[in-house]
Amino acid sequence: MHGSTTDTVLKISNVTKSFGQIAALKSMRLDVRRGRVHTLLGENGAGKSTLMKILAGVHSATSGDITLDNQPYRPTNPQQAAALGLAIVFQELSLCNNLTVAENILATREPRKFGFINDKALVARARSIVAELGLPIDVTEKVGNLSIAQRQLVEIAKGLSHEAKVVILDEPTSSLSDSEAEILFDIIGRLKSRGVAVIYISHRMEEIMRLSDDITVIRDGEYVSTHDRNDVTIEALIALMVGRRMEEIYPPPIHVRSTEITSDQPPVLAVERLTRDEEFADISFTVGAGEILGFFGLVGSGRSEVMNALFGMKNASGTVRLDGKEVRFRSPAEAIARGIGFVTENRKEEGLVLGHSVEWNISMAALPDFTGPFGFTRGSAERKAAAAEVGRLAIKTRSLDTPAGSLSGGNQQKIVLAKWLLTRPKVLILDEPTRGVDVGAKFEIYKIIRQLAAEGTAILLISSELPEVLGMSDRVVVMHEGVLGATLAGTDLTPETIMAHATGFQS
Amino acid sequence: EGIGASLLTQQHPFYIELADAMKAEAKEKNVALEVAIANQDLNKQLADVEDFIVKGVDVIVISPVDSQGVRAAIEKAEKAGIKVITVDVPANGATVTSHIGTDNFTGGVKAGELMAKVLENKGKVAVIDYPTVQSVVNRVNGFKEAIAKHPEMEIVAIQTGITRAEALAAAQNMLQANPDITGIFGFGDDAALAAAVAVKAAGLESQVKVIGFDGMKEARDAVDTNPVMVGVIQQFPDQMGKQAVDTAVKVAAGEQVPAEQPIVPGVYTAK
Amino acid sequence: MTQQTAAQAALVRALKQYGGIFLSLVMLCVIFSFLNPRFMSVVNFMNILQQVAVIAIAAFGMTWVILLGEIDLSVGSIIAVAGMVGAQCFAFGLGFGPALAVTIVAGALMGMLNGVLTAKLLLPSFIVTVATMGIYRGLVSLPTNGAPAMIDNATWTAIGTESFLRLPTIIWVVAVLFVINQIVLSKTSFGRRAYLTGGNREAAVYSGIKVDRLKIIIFMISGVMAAISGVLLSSRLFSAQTNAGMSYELDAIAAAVLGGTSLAGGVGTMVGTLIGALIIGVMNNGMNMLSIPYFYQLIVKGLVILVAVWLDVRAKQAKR
Amino acid sequence: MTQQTAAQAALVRALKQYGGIFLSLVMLCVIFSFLNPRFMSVVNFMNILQQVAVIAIAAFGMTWVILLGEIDLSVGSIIAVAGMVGAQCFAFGLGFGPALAVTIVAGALMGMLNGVLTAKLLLPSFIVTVATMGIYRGLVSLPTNGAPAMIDNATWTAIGTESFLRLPTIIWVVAVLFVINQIVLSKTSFGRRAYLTGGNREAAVYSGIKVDRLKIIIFMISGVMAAISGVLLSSRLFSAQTNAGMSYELDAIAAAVLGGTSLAGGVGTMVGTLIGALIIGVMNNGMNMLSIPYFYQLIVKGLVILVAVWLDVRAKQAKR
Ligand SMILES: Nc1ncnc2c1ncn2[C@@H]1O[C@H](COP(=O)(O)OP(=O)(O)OP(=O)(O)O)[C@@H](O)[C@H]1O
Ligand SMILES: Nc1ncnc2c1ncn2[C@@H]1O[C@H](COP(=O)(O)OP(=O)(O)OP(=O)(O)O)[C@@H](O)[C@H]1O
Ligand SMILES: [Mg+2]
Ligand SMILES: [Mg+2]
Repeated sequence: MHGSTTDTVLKISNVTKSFGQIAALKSMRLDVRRGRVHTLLGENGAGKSTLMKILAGVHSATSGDITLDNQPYRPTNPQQAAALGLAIVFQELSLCNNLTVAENILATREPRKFGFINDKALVARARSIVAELGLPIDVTEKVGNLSIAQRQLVEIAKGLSHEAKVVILDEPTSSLSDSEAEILFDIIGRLKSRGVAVIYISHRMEEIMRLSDDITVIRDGEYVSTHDRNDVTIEALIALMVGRRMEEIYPPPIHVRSTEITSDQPPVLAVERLTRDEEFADISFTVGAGEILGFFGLVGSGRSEVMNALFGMKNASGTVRLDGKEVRFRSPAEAIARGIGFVTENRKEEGLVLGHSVEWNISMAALPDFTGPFGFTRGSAERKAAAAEVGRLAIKTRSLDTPAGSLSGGNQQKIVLAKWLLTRPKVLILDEPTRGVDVGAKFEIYKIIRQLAAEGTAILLISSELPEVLGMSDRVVVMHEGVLGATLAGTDLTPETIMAHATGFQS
Repeated sequence: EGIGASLLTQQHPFYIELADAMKAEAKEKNVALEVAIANQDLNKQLADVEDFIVKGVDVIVISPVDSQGVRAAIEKAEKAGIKVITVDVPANGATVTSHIGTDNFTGGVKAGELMAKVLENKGKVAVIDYPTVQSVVNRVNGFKEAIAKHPEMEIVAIQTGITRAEALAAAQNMLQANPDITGIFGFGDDAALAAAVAVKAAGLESQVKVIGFDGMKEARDAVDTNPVMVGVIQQFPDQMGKQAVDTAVKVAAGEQVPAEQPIVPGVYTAK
Repeated sequence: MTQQTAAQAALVRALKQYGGIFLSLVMLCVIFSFLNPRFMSVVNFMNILQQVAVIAIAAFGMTWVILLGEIDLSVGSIIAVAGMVGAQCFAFGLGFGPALAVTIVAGALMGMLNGVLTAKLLLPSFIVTVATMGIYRGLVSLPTNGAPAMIDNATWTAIGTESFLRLPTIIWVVAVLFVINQIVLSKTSFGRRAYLTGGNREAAVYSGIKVDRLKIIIFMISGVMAAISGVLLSSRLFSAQTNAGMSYELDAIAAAVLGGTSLAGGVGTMVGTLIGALIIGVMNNGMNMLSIPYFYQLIVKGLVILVAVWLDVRAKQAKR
Repeated sequence: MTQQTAAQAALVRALKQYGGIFLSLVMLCVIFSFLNPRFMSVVNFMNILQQVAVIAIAAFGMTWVILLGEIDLSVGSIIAVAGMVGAQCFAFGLGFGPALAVTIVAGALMGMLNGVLTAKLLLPSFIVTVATMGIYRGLVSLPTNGAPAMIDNATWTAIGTESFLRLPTIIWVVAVLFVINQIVLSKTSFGRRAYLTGGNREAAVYSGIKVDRLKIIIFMISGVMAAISGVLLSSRLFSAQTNAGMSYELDAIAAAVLGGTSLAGGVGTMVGTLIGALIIGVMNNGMNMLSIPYFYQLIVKGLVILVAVWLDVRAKQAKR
């Protein structure tokens, strides 16, 4: 170990936590020091969020000791944790859609006059919090009307809205694009300089190396090791985390059928002047068999809306051609029947039925394929197919009958992917497919995407991570405020040109 | 402006016959008659009467949901200067201009006497009742009093069976629990008809006799054709309805009417 | 912003929020006064308000419960128990004050039982309150073996029959309870917590709200409101009926939902609920005034509920 | 795996899944046979099965609806309408077959109305079916102006009174409907879609499930089951009563929830519902056999529901 113990503010030793028979944490320890950013690194399901929820008073540890400023620390509810000097930005969105941003940020701490809530002061206080953090949000808007990224910002404002000795950020950037992430990094810098200890959780290696002072690696609920940022490399950390060495972050393109993909072949999907009022306008692009077409844009640039329209969830004007024939889908069922797959961006809301089994979730979109005469399901075929997908994507689950909701985030994401792979789509839309996924699993997902492309699937890859878009795409469509900025390919594919189009400085 | 009538329910043949008789008589006498149905809810009855008052009817005829609770409605009407006549169920704690109704207690006694007669003064009897309705309580009390006069007779079970389906289940279960029952008294036609079905289903037609109360057509037909149904106490809603309207017309014209107009029930047995 | 424009803005907002439902109410009134001139009279409106009081007050309590995403089907039975408890208190020789207190405590206890079973044993409130609906309905019949009980306390019965400052006392009670519920819901931290918890239970827990306690208190509010309804009902009827309030829970739920309270939780206001209750009251009264036969009334009432909720849902969709 | 161990494994799984509720049923039976030796007899079990048939069949339909996260409160009224439609068909001179067909189509149509209003107009099913509960209850009274209607078709009444292969016909009907519902729910992709949609509607839409159509069909299933219940009830009573089936929807819901169907949707089985219905039937029958007064029966019934649901919730928590 290194550093003096005197500036340790939070000390965790030998903490264990079980949910029924599942041991989420076994012998966890952590020393968090004042004025430093301490990153917690581990695969999906390693137990990071569980540890943080214990600190926040949401869960209580099964055994072990925690001290805060050398005092025993065992909060029984979040309010107590906050009072003791802990602030947390939760990984899973913990906001109320039916209330405004201000009401959410100051929930249970509303300013009062004669015992009654003072709404003017409430808005003013929330405005000042948001302004101080430098976040671009209107506090009188209802949270339900915000995009996921904006909600993430509200979450940050809510977590950081009161004085704290220790601030926990559990994957705060997983749905932010770079420019919003920069705002957050600024905030973290200011917290550090005020002597606040920050516990940071992320799966984005670049930002971890940039922000952290200390890095603790955990694996399967167990402590592995702690390092000073200056003493380690990304490669070494990844090796510690996944238990093996990884040479590359992006797998190379597989050119199995490269001879067949030529520019004079008709594209699989051709979209022309797709328009929907107040959301996007005049979107045109094409994608060929075996091509990966990246979609980049800042948060709220309308990429998800375009994909929803393509998939038959929403009406839009314009023409869509599939294999040269004009199509107009009135429902996802029609889109799926014609060979379109859609890995949606919010796996909890649109992707999974959390209470049902892994098997049922995987077979969900391909159900017609597993339906025999008289509508009976073909159980054994279904089970075999689901088992094959679990094996292929290395989904960590105890059995096929485990409820999807009890898997870790990354593994849940893989289930959503598996669900669409089973439909054998001609065109697969991937909306932020690696959101919240650890590096090891990301690599697996990238490999699968490459494999699919090699087999001739046309792929639309939406991502807010610039390296991901650059690393994976053949061409990139850049969107800005609902319109198409540019379609870039070859030597034009540089971070600078993409960002320039995305921010609208060049059009 | 005519007569307003607030009736207990519209889902029972007795009240349907009552309402029909009232309407027929009103047509005969050429007076306006409006009927509101309380659906066994006293609060709705009160609201119905309040609405009659706003409409400004001359006389209100009530068949009370409850003898005591109807007082509020009667007092409201009288405050507004409208005379009230009750039919079927009397009112307690408030005086009305006239009451026209069956003597339920006497009817119950008659049912008990008939039961004793067909069972030759001995045996075990069951009762299907509806304890929240005062007129039914009176019937059952009359029945009990008559049975008590016979030392070799005993009431072994009393169960509630408000609807026909409930009465059927109650009768089945009582027969199952007490297979030596020889007689069943149903507080109304529905209860008795359901009991007769239960007796048949249990294969006890030769052992168990059923007596009902109300005496609507369906029950009288059953008495004529089904040997299990030995008799039914017959009320006369047609007379009641006619008399109620006649009385209301007289009251509206300022004539004197008797405060009590009892209608004695009959005993209907197979022809 | 001048004061006038602020008021105008508030009006516009209110119209937007309650537009659909308010429209339904106005339309009903217009239709009825067209069909029967006696409908539009002060006396009749007093009638309507008094007739709707019992439902409206129960619906205030129900609004809290639905706001949390729960439901309370035992309300009708609590109404009956409250009347019976009052009657028994007087039979026992208690005075008006103590009897009222005992009745309200009884309502709170019945609500508490619902709340504890829901919050602590994690049983769904629908099934808990279906069960307690039966239990409370059974309890009400025990003292008198099913017979109604007379209430011979002049103060108690005066609530339902007398006036105060030329307005029937019942209307005062409704007004006061409406104002209290409205203020607590919209202006206090307690009300805000109810919205938060109903909107996202998990988020509420993460925000440090003691959700269990909140739930229990809210079921107690519903119990107390139902008990007050029971007091009014029994005072109007001079007696406690064992079948009093039967199926009033459905009317209370209908009033709340008509008023825009979402059964999914997190959305609703007392103003909306009051309008919803008035729609039900106006409908019942208006159809009586037109001498529409009972069965047709059932049908029309169902249709009006459907149309009103549909107008409201449509208005809300259009707003977005 | 040999066949025997497979059967054993199935038994263990079933015990785990239905342990809590099955235990409640067995306990009730033991207690009642202890208190009244006549309870434990073949004749009495036939009685119970016949008495519970109407509730059980309606509860099968209700299970589908609740599985989707919806509710159908109009079931009791549909039961009444079905009987009346049958009676009117015979009054019209139709034979048994056509009358039965018309009745079942009527049930399907009433269910379809519920489904369309819920799925297409996006109204909450609770309020839709509260409204149609009133509407259908009003409709049932129109032909006879509230009076019961005699049914004078020998085949129709035979269903409720005759036996087939030494078992009462009613029991056959329940058994056949149970098997059909159970198979469709657990073995077909229609059933799977219901589970998935109930678990997460949004995810179901994105996965290509036509949720609206599914919802309408499921409300139609509920309507048809209720109509068959109505046929049985009217055949047992030789007549169509206008107040038939009143509040049976609550018993049907209680049966489904007792049987482990979650009101939140996505969870439930027909086996559970059947056990739930049997608990209700055994309870009613046993208490009648013991001559427990009506009001106490209400109380005991409520308590048993609470205890059974609690045992079930506890058993499921322990399993995790
Ligand atoms: N409430 C719960 N009930 C049961 N198991 C749980 C619960 N919460 C978490 N787990 C389990 O505990 C383990 C650790 O989960 P945790 O959410 O802490 O992982 P994580 O490291 O945050 O992963 P990710 O990077 O995907 O967010 C997982 O196996 C998860 O399935
Ligand atoms: N549920 C919603 N309700 C209302 N507006 C929404 C909703 N979801 C998104 N929007 C709005 O639609 C616009 C486009 O959002 P969209 O999600 O398509 O953007 P995006 O480019 O995919 O960005 P990201 O998904 O990273 O937030 C944004 O202005 C956003 O605020
Ligand atoms: Mg996590
Ligand atoms: Mg998006």
